[in-house]
Amino acid sequence: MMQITRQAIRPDELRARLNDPAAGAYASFEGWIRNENEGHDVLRLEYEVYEPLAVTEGEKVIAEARAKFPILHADCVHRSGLLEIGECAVWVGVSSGHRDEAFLACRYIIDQVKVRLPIWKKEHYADGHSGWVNCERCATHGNG
Amino acid sequence: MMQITRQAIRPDELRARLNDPAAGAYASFEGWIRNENEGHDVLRLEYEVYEPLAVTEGEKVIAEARAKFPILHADCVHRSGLLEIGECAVWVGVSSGHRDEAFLACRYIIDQVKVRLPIWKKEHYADGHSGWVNCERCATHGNG
Amino acid sequence: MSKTLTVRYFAGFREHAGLDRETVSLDAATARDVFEQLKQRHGSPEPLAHCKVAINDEMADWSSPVEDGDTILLFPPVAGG
Amino acid sequence: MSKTLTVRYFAGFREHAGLDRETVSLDAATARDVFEQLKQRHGSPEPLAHCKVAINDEMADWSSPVEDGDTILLFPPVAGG
Repeated sequence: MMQITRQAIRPDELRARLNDPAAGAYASFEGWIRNENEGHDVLRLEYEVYEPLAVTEGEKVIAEARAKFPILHADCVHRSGLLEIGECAVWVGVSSGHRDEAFLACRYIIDQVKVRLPIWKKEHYADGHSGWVNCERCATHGNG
Repeated sequence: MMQITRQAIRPDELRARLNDPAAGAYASFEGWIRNENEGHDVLRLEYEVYEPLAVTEGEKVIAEARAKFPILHADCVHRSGLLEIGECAVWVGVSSGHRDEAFLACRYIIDQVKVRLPIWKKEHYADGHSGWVNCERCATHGNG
Repeated sequence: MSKTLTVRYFAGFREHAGLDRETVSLDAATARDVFEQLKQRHGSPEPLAHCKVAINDEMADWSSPVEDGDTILLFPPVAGG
Repeated sequence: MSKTLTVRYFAGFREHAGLDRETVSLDAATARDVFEQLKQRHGSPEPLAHCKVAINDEMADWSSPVEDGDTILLFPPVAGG
């Protein structure tokens, strides 16, 4: 399931939704707000999300991961709004029988979410400026 | 840091130890007790750990991961004693600037922990039998 | 023949155009035509290859046809995560 | 010349030998010699290639030399995680 939220992401609660007596492996990824990007001191980040399409595109990504890898459960949650340094911007969790597919599906989901969902982030810098972050494939360095 | 514990593993508390304002990525892996292994119905598992060497060997693995990948923090906790279906047997967490190295280091640590630490597991089956699980590299199928 | 379209702008596009939506009358066959004509009007610097488009809340291609009455969503380079 | 060694058994080895440690007097130069001689005594089925050994709480190789007074830890196939 793909969710967009303005509330703090709680990985411990989200993880519990992936429990399954047949699951031997759980892999998760989180994107945290870091204090630096491409040489600029970052104070906070602002996420703009076009929710209707972010959700349907995210659901598509998760369905693709299920089709590619024999996993049991997978979810993704992305924040919108203003985030401070250290906050969790995105969470991906996958449970499966064995660890290969948990890692691969988790990686697939975060990679696709970053380049396909209609989500934008504006960085607010220590020098008072701000700017929209270029897409990962366009920029020289990705975030997270 | 490598830890062996007889208490339930609490990923939310462990994860908080890896916080860092320079961290943009966090990857974690958990091995959960599943109800089946190689066609046998499993009721519970018993982990035997030779703690002095499990800790030093685990610390070595984490140091290797740090040397191979530019990560910020990495920890691993492994249970000992009797575990029920669904419980977390092992947790690995890694924080880093970007996600490539978080995934790679997390995978490296769990792979090495499974084959190098002096840890053994005995499965108790629904049919009343029990047996020590063969090592992952020796068996046809690994767990987790 | 000219079509009446609703165009929505997001993130940098919205700031650049100074509005989040407008109704336009364009002689456009595809999403690409819409992008190029509005790029001229608003002077956005983003190359089309880095952008995305949706039509009536479905992700589309730049070659997707646009029909009279469609809502075209113009997405500047995305950066989730 | 025979050496006095303390040998510790873990998991399946302990169950197989019926004891978790013993003091033995062996004519052994390396960890491999210890493994092979005790394998004969206790009849363990595990091939050496799947097992591990530690000497005085340090991971060792099968070719590591053993000295009088050493504690040899014999590890059957490990299976953490």
